[in-house]
Amino acid sequence: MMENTILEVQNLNVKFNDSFALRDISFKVDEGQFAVILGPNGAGKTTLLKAILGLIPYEGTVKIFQKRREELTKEDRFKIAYVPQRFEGTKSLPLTVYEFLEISFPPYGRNLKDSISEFATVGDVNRLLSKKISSLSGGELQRVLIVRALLSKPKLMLFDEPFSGVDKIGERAFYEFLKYTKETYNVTILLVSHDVYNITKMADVAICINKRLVCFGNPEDVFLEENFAGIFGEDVSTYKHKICKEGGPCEFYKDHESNNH
Amino acid sequence: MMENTILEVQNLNVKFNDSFALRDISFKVDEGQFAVILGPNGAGKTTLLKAILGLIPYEGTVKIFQKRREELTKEDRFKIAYVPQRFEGTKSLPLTVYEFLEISFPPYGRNLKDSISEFATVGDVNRLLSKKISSLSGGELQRVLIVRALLSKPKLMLFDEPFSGVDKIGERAFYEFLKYTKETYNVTILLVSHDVYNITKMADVAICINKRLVCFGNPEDVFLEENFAGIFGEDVSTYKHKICKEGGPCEFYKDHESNNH
Amino acid sequence: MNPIIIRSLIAGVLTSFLCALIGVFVVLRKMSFFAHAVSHASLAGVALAYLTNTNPFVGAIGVGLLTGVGVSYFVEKSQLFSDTIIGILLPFSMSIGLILVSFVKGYKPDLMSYLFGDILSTSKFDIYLIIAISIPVIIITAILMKRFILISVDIDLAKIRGYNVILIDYIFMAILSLIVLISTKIVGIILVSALVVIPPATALNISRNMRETFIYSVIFGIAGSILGIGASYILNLPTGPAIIFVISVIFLLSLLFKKS
Amino acid sequence: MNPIIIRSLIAGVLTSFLCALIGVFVVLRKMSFFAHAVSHASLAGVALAYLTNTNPFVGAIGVGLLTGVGVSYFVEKSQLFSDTIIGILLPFSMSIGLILVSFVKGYKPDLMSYLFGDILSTSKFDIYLIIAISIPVIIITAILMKRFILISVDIDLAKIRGYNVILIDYIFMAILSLIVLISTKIVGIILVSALVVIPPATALNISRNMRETFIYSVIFGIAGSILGIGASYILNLPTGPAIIFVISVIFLLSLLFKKS
Amino acid sequence: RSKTESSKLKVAVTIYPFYDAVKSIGGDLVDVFVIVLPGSSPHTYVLTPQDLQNLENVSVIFENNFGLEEFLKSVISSLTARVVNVSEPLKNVVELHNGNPHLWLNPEYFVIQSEVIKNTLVELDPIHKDVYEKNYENYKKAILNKAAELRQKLVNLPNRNVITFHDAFPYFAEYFGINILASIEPDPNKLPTPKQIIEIENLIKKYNVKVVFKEPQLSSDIYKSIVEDTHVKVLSLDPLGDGVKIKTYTDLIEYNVNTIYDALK
Ligand SMILES: Nc1ncnc2c1ncn2[C@@H]1O[C@H](COP(=O)(O)OP(=O)(O)OP(=O)(O)O)[C@@H](O)[C@H]1O
Ligand SMILES: Nc1ncnc2c1ncn2[C@@H]1O[C@H](COP(=O)(O)OP(=O)(O)OP(=O)(O)O)[C@@H](O)[C@H]1O
Ligand SMILES: [Mg+2]
Ligand SMILES: [Mg+2]
Ligand SMILES: [Zn+2]
Repeated sequence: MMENTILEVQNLNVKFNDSFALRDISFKVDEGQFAVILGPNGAGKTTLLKAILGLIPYEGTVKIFQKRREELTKEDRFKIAYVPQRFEGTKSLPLTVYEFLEISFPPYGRNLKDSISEFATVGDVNRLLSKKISSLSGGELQRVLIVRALLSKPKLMLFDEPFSGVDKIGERAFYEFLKYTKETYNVTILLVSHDVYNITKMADVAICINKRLVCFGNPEDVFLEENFAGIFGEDVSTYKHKICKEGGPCEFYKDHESNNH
Repeated sequence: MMENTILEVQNLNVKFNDSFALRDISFKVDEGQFAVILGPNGAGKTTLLKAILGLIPYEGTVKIFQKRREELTKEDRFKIAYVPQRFEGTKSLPLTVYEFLEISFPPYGRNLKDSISEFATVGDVNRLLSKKISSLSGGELQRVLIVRALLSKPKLMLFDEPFSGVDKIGERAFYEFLKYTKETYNVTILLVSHDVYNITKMADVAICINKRLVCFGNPEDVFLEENFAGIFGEDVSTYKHKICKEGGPCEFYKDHESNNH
Repeated sequence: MNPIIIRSLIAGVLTSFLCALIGVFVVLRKMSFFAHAVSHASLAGVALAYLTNTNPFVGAIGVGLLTGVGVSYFVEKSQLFSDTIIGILLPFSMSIGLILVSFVKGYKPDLMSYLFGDILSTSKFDIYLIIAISIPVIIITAILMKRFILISVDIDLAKIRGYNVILIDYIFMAILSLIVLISTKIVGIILVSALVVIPPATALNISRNMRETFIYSVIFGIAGSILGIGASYILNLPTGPAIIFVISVIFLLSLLFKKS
Repeated sequence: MNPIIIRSLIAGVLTSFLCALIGVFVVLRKMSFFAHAVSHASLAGVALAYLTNTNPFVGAIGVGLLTGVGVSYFVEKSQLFSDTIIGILLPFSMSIGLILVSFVKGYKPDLMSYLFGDILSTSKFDIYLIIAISIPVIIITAILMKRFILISVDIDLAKIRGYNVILIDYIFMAILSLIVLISTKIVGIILVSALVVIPPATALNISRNMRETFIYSVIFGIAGSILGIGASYILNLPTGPAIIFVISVIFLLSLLFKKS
Repeated sequence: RSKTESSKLKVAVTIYPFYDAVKSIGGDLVDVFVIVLPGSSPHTYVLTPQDLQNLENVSVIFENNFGLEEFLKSVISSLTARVVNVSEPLKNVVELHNGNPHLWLNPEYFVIQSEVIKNTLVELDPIHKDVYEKNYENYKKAILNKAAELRQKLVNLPNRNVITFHDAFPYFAEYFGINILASIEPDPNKLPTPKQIIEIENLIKKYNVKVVFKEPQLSSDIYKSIVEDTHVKVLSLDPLGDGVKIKTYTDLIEYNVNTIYDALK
């Protein structure tokens, strides 16, 4: 297999109100790689995906399929899939799941109906097709969003904690499907996850973010105990001790509740 | 410790548009128990919590603190905490995290400022206090919601997948805090989770839902392999095979992508 | 039948068709007062036309279109809700209109009368005008429908797909403004603002999906207009208010059959 | 200074204070056209008063309050957006007003003229009226403020806490309606609808938290009124439009200092 | 009976004063129908389906024109009836007054408008020319006599300064020698500026104005502050007649003159 860079990020900076959310991020992901993006809450993982997709302003360069954003053709763009961490689109429309998939479907390519009903098998979404998106449960909506992302048969998938809320069986089914498509079609995957241990088995690359790029490389190396603190910030190791150990809220809870007992 | 029923659900039915989302659910949770609610996506877990809280119409009886809803005093109600699966409240208000906690704070009791700054230590929320809730990351918002639930020092906590989006370190910190408060103050916890394996260690009771009550009892029994299929519906065992094994979307993906290669 | 009644029926059916169709977007995008804002803003154009001695309708269309597109611009710029922006642009442009009028010497034009077209006074020219606008509107809407919906549902995906979200939005606002301004000229602002909101809201109460929402909205709009004109004819009531009354009653009835 | 100018200043400061204060809720709850709807609806009350020979202002207040609370009722009932409900109630009640007027024998009131109070026409009685309403409004708002905000932010929590969410909402709508109706009588609908939306929107552009939003909103409202009255005096412009123009310019400036 | 009914000339007028003119000139020969019934304002009138049916059957519609009857504008083209602008001979006068359409309130102008009506009736029904001519002469005489008498009544008043709300009365004032110091125009489009209001208050003080006139259809509390500061009275003038107490044109001018007289005497 040729080494083919699918995504290249160079010197990426993102600011919110004059403070940096991402600083000087550079990395590459090659075709067919499964990259997992790791980092504590507020590290900038979602921000990174949004910048890559051009949804927020940024400084630096992002190249997808070795092209600048302006150079991407329509076909290229349909080959990029995104599952947001939180679906911000309005759920108040009277759309059914079927219609929701329909409007997201590429205007060309194969038959819409077949595609939907067949892709919807992944994640057991078929039974939801005539439900309104506003009435879906949390996990059901998440499944629909994943299926929607798969529908356009993407070459690059950007998934932001896609399985949060999805039950274990659904999660496993999706993982297997992703693994299968990756291996068979050289699909490139960037997936944000907090599931640091399980994900390692699948990922080819780990990208650790904490405002800056704190690791990039083989996932097994990254998860060596001694690297962990560095990745997740200075206060990780001390953090656990703060809770209920030395003063802090637990002590407090005790003092002030005691009169109730 | 006296066995004291904190929550009693009897013959609970919930309908959406003439079809049952929950059917004939009955169970009891005693003071100081940690009950985990399990079930596949769309099983009705969120619906169950909402019905218990009186947020949606239902048939049947719900007793909290051995009282009917009408009999609950204001103090009783402040002792019930809820972390929703998805925060549906508007995030478009210019509220800071501090203000958000402030308006949710019980109107009586101890000093607001102290409470907030001390509880905010759990989950490392202190550094977020002056941020607007609209600008929080997914995990940050979730942490704030958990801290908000803790603020009123509840006796009954209803948590709907509270740690989704929270990083592992945060999750562990919250778990430890919950365990601590439960053991020390007999707090009763109902927690919805898909994290079936880890949760077992902590839970006293497992409540499995799939429209009906499919299990209720010792978590370890529930997780015996042979019980699993029953809990998560008929099609669970066959489900995995559907994906990428016998026809289905994977086959399909292959056929129609092949011309691209 | 009286030719005027026939023309009113035609005007009623056509405007209620257009308004009910685009009204679905208006309601779903929470811009229920878009029609008010655009038509009131157009008064500034009328005033300007008086001052510069041009055709008032041209002035109205110009400033009205500008305001419609301005809603989109300022929503993007300020990140405030669209109803807030509409709520700002209405008094702002009205105030400019009123200040301009205060510079007109002599007997001052009654600006408001531009807003109170009456469906019974539909002329043949009006019918041609509304047909002429219907055709391109329907064509453009048919072409861009999927994108309009996608932008309303998931603007991020639309951006990822490389759609020119801002341009599409401007086109959408321009179409909307044009329909509102011409309908206002023909049937008056109060009826237009009702036709844009009430049939879609009724449809939302009972529809099970998006397609039904559009279909029901158009049906309720057209049926309400015909029934309203009939009622006003038989009971000798002012026609615009009679139509509004009928479609409001249909709305109330729909609440009884509400689906979630 | 001329007593008219002094009274206008007092009326301007008081109404813009009240409007800017409650306007923060109006904007955040996406009800920017609440003032329009309630005041236009009140015209049906004026018409009714004519038919039954009662005081038009009483009729206006009655129907206006009913409409305001009706917004809350129908939003709850239909689960539609509040702006949609407002967009339905406005033409509906207007149409009823117009149909009622068509039954009035003898002089038919020009309903619209009831909406065009002018700040320059503020009488001493108006000032007493607005002060009389300010006091209970401020007290009730102060008491219920936290609950109003909680209901806007997280209605579920409010329900869990056992607050009578529906009653609190009715109280809120009633207060809002009362402020709108009385302000409309004194300074006219166009100015009221501007004062309710523009200063809060300006504040939202630059405030870092909720507290600042309220404070800035009130400051911009009051400052705008004073500057607008001054400008209208010096440049010989109509006063209401001048105020609207000034607060709109402040809004535009605030966009330059926008915080996210 | 039905025969005579159908042979009658069917005529519509837009406003009530013209109804009186047609009635008086045409007598039993003419069936007349008024579109804007007394009590309503032509400025804001909207047609009802009933109006349309009535208009179907008439052969001529008399209108004042000059922007008074916006509601007619777009139906005109589709009516079979002829539309006659009774103010045609007064075009120049209107121009001098910047387009103010309220011509009929000056009895001399009203007589000219009546003459147009008479001429049209004669044209449509030449057989009864003599009747129309005679009726017109009588009508004209009665109006001008009454008007002259009423003018005399006002002439002797020491203070003939008034202020009006709506701009309906300049022609009226012109004839009756009333001095309209200012018109406040409480109309959504014609908002006053602080200077104008202060000026009005100054005028009221300077000329010792006792009364401000409004129209019955318009909300009166719009200029209550002026009233409060200067203690002027607010009275209604009626530009159209109410169909009950004020039926004929002479009633109309008599009512308005008496109202002014009572206020100023
Ligand atoms: N407002 C509604 N109208 C119609 N159906 C609804 C509504 N809310 C929920 N449902 C349906 O009821 C079922 C139960 O939903 P619920 O949210 O309780 O599931 P859940 O067990 O919490 O699932 P998840 O694990 O995905 O959160 C789902 O099938 C859902 O589609
Ligand atoms: N619009 C915004 N304005 C200001 N700050 C923002 C905005 N959006 C995000 N932030 C801040 O930027 C930081 C990174 O946010 P981001 O959502 O990328 O985090 P994340 O790594 O995805 O976290 P999580 O694991 O919680 O999803 C956070 O501290 C967040 O508070
Ligand atoms: Mg994130
Ligand atoms: Mg759930
Ligand atoms: Zn007039």
